[in-house]
Parts: sequence; C-alpha cells; structure tokens
Amino acid sequence: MNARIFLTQLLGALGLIVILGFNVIIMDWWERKLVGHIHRRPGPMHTGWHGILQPFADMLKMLSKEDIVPDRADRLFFWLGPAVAVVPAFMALAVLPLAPGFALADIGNGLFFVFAMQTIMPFGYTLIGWSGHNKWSLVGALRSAAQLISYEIPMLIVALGILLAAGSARLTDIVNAQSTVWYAVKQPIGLLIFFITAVAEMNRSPFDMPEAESELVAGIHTEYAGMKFGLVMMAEYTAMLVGSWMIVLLFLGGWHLWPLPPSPVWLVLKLYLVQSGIIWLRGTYLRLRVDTMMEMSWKYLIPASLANLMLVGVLATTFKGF
Amino acid sequence: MIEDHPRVGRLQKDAVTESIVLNMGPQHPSMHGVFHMQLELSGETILAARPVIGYLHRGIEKLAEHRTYAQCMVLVDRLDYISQYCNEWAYCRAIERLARIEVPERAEWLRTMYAELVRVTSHLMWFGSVGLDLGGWTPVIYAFIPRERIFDFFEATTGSRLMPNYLRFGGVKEDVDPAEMEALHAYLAKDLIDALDEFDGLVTGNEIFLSRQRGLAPMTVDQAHAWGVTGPMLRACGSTRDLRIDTPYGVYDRLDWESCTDTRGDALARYSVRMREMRESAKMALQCIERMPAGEVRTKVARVLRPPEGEVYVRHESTRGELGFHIVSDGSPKPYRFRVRSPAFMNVSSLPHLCAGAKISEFFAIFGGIDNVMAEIDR
Amino acid sequence: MGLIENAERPNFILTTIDTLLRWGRSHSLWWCNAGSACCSLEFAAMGGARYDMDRIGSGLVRASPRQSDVLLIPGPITKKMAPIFVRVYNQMPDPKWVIAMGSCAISGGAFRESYSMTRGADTVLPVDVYVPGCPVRPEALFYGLLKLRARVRGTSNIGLAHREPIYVPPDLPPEWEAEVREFLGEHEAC
Amino acid sequence: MFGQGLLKGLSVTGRRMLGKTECDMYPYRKRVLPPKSRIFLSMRATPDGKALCNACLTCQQGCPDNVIRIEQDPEDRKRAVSFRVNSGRCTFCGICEENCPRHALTFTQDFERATFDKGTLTYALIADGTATGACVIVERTEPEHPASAEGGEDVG
Repeated sequence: MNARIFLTQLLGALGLIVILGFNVIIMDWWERKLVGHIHRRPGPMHTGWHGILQPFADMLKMLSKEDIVPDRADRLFFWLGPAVAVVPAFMALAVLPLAPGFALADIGNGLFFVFAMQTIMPFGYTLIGWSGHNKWSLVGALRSAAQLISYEIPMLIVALGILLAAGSARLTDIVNAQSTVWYAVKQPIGLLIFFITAVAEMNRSPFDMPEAESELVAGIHTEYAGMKFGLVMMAEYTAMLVGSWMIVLLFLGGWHLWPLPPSPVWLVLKLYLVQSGIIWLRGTYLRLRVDTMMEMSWKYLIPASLANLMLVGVLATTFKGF
Repeated sequence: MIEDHPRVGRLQKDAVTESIVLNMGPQHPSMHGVFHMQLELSGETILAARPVIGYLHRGIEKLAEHRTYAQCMVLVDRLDYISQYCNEWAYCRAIERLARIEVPERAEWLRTMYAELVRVTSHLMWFGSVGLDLGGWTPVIYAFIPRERIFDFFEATTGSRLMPNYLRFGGVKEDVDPAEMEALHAYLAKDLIDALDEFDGLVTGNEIFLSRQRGLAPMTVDQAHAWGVTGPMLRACGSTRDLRIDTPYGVYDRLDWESCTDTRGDALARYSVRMREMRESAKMALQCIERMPAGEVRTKVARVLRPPEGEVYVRHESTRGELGFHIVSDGSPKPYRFRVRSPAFMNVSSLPHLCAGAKISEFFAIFGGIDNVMAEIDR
Repeated sequence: MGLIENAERPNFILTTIDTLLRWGRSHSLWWCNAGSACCSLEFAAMGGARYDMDRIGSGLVRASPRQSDVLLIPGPITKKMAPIFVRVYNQMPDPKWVIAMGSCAISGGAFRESYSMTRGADTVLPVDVYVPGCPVRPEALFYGLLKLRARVRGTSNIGLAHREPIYVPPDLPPEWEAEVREFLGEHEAC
Repeated sequence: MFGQGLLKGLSVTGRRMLGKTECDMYPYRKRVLPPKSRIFLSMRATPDGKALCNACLTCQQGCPDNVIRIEQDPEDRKRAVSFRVNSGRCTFCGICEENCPRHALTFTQDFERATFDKGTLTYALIADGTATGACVIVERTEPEHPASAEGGEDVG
C-alpha cells in the first residue's frame, strides 16, 4: 500500500472520530434543549450561551467518576460491550458519503456494508445487558436482541426496493439517482416503514424497550457508571446518526435539494432535521408495549414491506427510470 | 387462582423453564414511593406478584394518640399528601360528629370547593405519573402546569402549597379573599379545560396509549367488592357507588353534577373515569365559587377540644376512594384510638390478582391505574 | 509519575485539571431520587416547567444510582427503609453528595417520636445540604442545589476520600438473622 | 382512521415547542410569594426593637413537634429571655401563629434557608431578652385583628 493513501485514510479516520464526538456533543445539547421546549421549559440555560457547554460539563464529570464494575459481572464483556456497540456504528460511518464521492471508502456494496454493521450493534447491546449480572439489564438485553432482529427484516426488505430502483448498491449512486425526484416521493410506504424501523433500530422512544426507564430501572445499562455509561450513550447517539444518515441518503435525496445545486450543507441540514424529528417523537409518545412492538414488526411491517417491494418491482420494470 | 389463568396455565404446560424472581422496588423510579413488589417471572410474563408494604410506616395512628385533636391535623395532612383537603375534611367531620359541632353554611361551601380542587390536582398528579409509567416524559410536565396554578391559589389563601392545615373543627381557618376566588374562577372556566383538552389530544386519543390500556386487567363489580376496592376504580367497573351521593355531606346535594362511571372495568375505564372526574370537579368548584353565600366561616370551639366519650366512624369519598376515620374518645383532649381506613391500601390489595399473567410492561399500566399513595397505605 | 508523587504539593497542571473537573461536576449534578414521601412531589415540581432544574444542568433524574451524583432524600427514613437507602448510596459512584430535603429527612419532623423512624437522614448517611421546609418549596430546593453546587465547586478532587455511610445495622435477635439474611440475599441478586 | 391520535399528539407538542416557555428563571428572577404563605417563623417587634412576645408559652405547648423553646425570665414571668425555633423539625402548620394571643408570631416569606450545618437551622427570635435579626418590625401599634382585643391585653 502506498504511504500517501495510508496517511489520507488515517487522517480521514481521525476526522471521523472528531465528527463523531462533535455529533454526540451537539445532539446531547440539542435533545435536551428541544425536549425542554416541548415541555414548555427552556432546557439547559446557564452553562455557557444557552447551555451550550452543558455536554462538556457532563463529559468532564463522567470522566472523573468512579468506575464501578459489579462484583459478579463478567469483567471482560463488561468492558467489551460498549466497544462492540460503538465500533460498528463508527465503521458504518466510513462508507457513508458526505458529498459526491466524498467518503472514506466509497465502496460498491456500501448499502449492505452499513446494514451488516448495524446488525452487529444489537450484539453489543446484548453484551452490555448480559455482562452486568443484573436482572433488569438481562431483561433489557433480551428485549434488545429480539427487537433489533425483528426490525432488521422489514428494514432490509425496504432497502431492497431502493436497490431495485437505483440499480446499484453504491450509496453515491443511490443519491445521484434522486437528483430530480427523491425516493421519498416515489416510495412513500417505503419511507414510512424505513423510518419506523430505523427509529426502532436506534432504540429511541417510542421503541426504547431495552432501556425502558420506568420499567427496567435503566434497562441494559443499569450497572454502567462513569465514562462507560458515557460510551453507551455515545453508541446510542452514533446509532441515531447512522440511522438518520441512511434515511437521508436512501429517501431524502442526500445532498440534492431541488432546484438548488447539490451541496453537503443540505445533507447535514436534512440529517439534523431527521434527528430533531426523532427527538420530537420522543417528546410526544408513550412507549409501546414490548409484545405489541414485536407483533407490529412481524404482522404488519414485514408484509407491508414485501408488498412495497413487489410494487416497486412492478413499477421499476414498467416505467423506465423509476 | 393464578394457576388457572389461561395464559399462565398454557405457558407452564408447554415449556419447563425456571422462573426468576425480580424484586421491583422499594427504590424504583416508577413505584410511586417506596413500594416493593416481588415478581415471579417466566420470560416477561408475571406468574405471581407479592406486594410488600411498610417501607414508609411512620406510625401515624399511634402518634395521633399522643397529640391533641387539633395537633392531629398535621398528621392527617401527611396521611395522603396528594389529597390533603379531603383528609382534613373527613377528619373534621369525624370530630364534629363526635363533639356535635355545627358548621356554618359558608364553611361547608368552602370545604366542598377545596375538596374538589384538590381532587383535580390529585388526578393531575395521577395523570402525570401514568404518563411517566408508560414511558412518556411530557404528560407529567404538562400536568404540573395547571397543578402549579391551583397550588398558587392554595398558597395565597391557606398559606401552604401542599400541607395547608386549613380546616378547623366547626369551619375553616379563615375566609378567602374574593379577588383570589375571582381569578381562580377565570382560570377554571377556561384555561384548565383547555389544558385538559390538550391532555386528551396528547394521551387519550393516542393509539399507542389505547393499545396499552384497552382490555387490560379487567375487573368485575363482584371482584371489586370482594377485594374492597372503592373510588374511581370501583366506578370503572359499573358500580355507581359514590359516597358524595350515597351519604351526602358538604353541599354536594345542592350542586349540579353527576358521578362518573364506566362499565368496562379495564385499565382504560379507570383512566377515563378519572379524566372525566377532573372536569366534573372543576365544574363543581366553579359552581361553589358562583353560588357561595356570605357569612361566618368558623364557629367558636374551645381551643383544646374535649369531645365526649364515644366513638365515631366517618366515611368520606377521597380522591382514591372510601376514606374512613374511626376515632374513639375517652373524654380527654387526645384521641384514645385513631384508625384510618385507607382507600389506596384496599385498592392495592387487588394488584396480585390483576397482574397475574400480565407482562412486565403491562404491570406498570395496571399499577398506574390504581393510583396509590404509599404514605396512605403504610401510614 | 511526577504528578502523582507531588500530589501533596499541587502544581500548575494538576490545579488546572482540578478546576476544570470541579467546574464540570458542579454543572452536571444528576439526581438519584430516593423518593419516599411528600417532598418528592415538590421535587417533581422542580423538574416541571415553572422551575426547570434542567437549566443548570441537573435535569436528569437517573433511575439507576450508578449514573447519579446526588442522592436526594425527600422524606422520612423509616427503620425498614434505612438499609435500603444505604444500599442505594453505596451503589453510587464517587464522588457523591446527599441532600436531605424537608423536616422528616433533617430530624424526623412530624414523626420524630415514632417508633418506626430514624431521627433524620444524617443518622444514616453523610448529608451535605439540609433544606428545611415541610414540604420544601421547589425554589427552596433549588437554592439548596445552588448551595451544593457551590460546595462541589469548592471541593478539590485531590485526595477526595470516599465517605462511608454512618449506618450501623441494628442488633437483631439471633432468631431473626436467617430471615434477614434471606431477605437481603434476595435483594443482592437483584 | 388509525394514526389520527398520533398526529394529534404531534400537533400538541409541536405547538408547544414553538410557543412560549413557562419558566420563572428562579435564581435570576424571584417570584413574590403571597403574604399568607408560611415559610419561616418570625416575630413581630415594635419599632424600637422590643418583641411583642410576653412568654405565655401558648405556642410552645400547642406546637405538635416541639419546635419552640422559650426560656422565661425567672424574675419577670412575662418576659422571655430566649425564644429559639428549630426549623429543622418544624412542619410549618401555623398552629403557633394562630394560637398566639398577642399576634406576636408571624411567618416571613424568606425561603432561602438551605444550609450545610444542621445546627444553624435552630435560630433565636429573642436572645438575652431582646429581639434579634429574625424579627419583622411592625409599624402599627394597634392589634391587627379586632379579635385580639378579647384578650384584654394592651398591645404595643
């Protein structure tokens, strides 16, 4: 391997880490601010300008907290759990393009690579929940595994519809195919299903079963303290970033905003709009019951996504350029 | 029995699994205080539930025997700290019946008004905690906005937000400033109703909420009577029992209102009964403000009250159900025996039966519908 | 090496980090609500729209004691509940603080003479801030929180010692021991 | 139609998200509490700094929680040498204020009393026979309520 390519890749990876940390900090603040305004209260206010320094204070505090590992916990997996949850999300970021061709690795199978990485994340959540030797987190871990597995199926089937229409699994090609009309317009059912399943994949309310605060004390991360808890939070925000990024790329036209010229600014804007929408859902809805949620996936979303796939297939073969 | 429950029975026949015991509480975010529930789980299905109480047992009934009747009012406030005026009123009625004290007309109207206002705040608190139990953060914050407004009225007129110590034997402590009443009237007539409509929009019509509550933990009238369940929970099963009608007190017989009942008996019925009761209570408080006669608010009673020898039991429709005070007097300034029939205690006793066979997440929907206050259960 | 060896004599780097950490901690005090009685309602009101403790970064009431910094005792500690509060306190990671809210938590308050009550939270836990009131107004608790922030900002991290709870288990009759152990053992597994 | 309630909920929170907040901004702006609110026990004093209390012990005897400790002057029983209040035990029920025949006791609206030291929660309203800083000076010399004239004691 050429040294120059190696150096670029290394710098890119470091840049991704910076983006990741920046995103976590921004989203932490933005979520508290937005949920606060939904609640008719100002949210963080007095730590810096409108509380903008709040995430830094939280981070500093978490760094300096005592690091507790429960007595009977599996020490190795207790450490490994957050890492297994963070790293795949981070790796998925490597193939997500920010601008045409501007990705760390713009690989031909980008779509599947992202889904493959997302499939590993529930494993991390399960490890987090199981290793703490706590009944609450065990229940949370089992919920997490069941939920993520059953919601991946409709998600992938909907993504197949996109693949069918775009004719390529390269994410840049998929975005470029939407330069005039977004797939959100062409496949609205697909967008709806993909949005629901993406929210479920991120463990966000109303699908936050694994860390159902009122039911399972703190769910999978009941035993996590200090910076390890910070890592779990980071994994959740990164999962949210990856999920919203996929929604934007697959359905909302990525960097295209017709009739304006394509620009990464639109992508970032859409990204944070989608994330704000997810926070809005959190501020509005109650949690679904765990068995209702499973039923929803197996009884409604999977048949609907298959129907969507058939519809897209018929349309794509009938009309050229669908 | 639990073994006869269709869902549990099938589960046990089909698979041989080891059940786990999950200790829920006493320190748990949605236990409404320090309540301990031992759940025996198979997967997420509850096979058996054993409530453990007594973590907040402060010995109020014993402490009251060492205090004068007037001093007991402080303890009565803290008995059920969400419906203070109802408690105080029930206690005052008991002592007034024991010592044969007449209550002036205006005081009765004031008492009724305060009791209905506190019913609104209590149900608002319940609404918020139901939202919290079901995983929403917004309902509780929204519920506190009208609650704060009514607390402002409480504070301006009685001197305290939560623990008023306002009712006295033979009346109330002092008259209410008409300007305050005017402002409250304006609030109750419009803003409170708007807020309740908003809650309906946020939660009541929400399909997620309905899917969690409809048909959950049904209870028949016979079962409710057998378990001693009273109040909104009983009225949700189709019974029309409401002590405000059955054994009239205050000025309820002169107000234009109706008792809220439902026939379905499930968690959703309990929810809708309480939501409608809030509107009825606001209506009653409005009528009280409009039609309240002028006059004295307090009859002269000896500072150290010595009721004649005897005993009394008074039933009262508290926000949670039938609140009873059984007081035995031996003629001294202190009660000889002070016993409370607490509605929440009886309502919680139905919990093991209601949640056998339910899921963990259903448990919280059932538990929220009971609207318990641990301070009243443990006393 | 040098940093740690000279920890007795704070140097520039150490004091800068220390100031930074103190700032971070004081602006991010997360609660563990050992909610028992009336005062926890006023605590909930403080989280509500009118007072909004999230403004100063304390808006998160963590359900798990592992992730919280301040243990709030908003009500009476009965003898039955005392060991459980100690347990919750021990589960919290250092550094941690305790706020006793209301008369019951300060001294037993109205139930001081009762047979089933401890005489205040400070017989069980090392309390930092006492907030008087019965129940405490949300603003008064807010003031108590500001006081605690001042203390956290003033407490150096260098050589911060772990504070043990003061609780001494009562002398139980020997015939109760098996029962108590079984009871506590069940909690242990939880 | 399924989903109607979900959209309704979103519209409620969306409206609130864009609307005004309800916050009091406590440490920066303080709400004026109503004069009746019972926050901390205090004592009325005449403009020249003498307390109205005549050490009749009504408040001490009536208090449910033994909050008030009065020490009478052994020579002059109508004069209190010290009047201490333990606000760490007080339940703020207002019985003392209500019972006081001379209306000497009152409640202030100063709630910022949180402390690091439990001992400082006990404060004196009268020390060495003179009113201390916790007292509220009354300008009026006549009794506030006409009912207090029943006692037949000269106030002022």
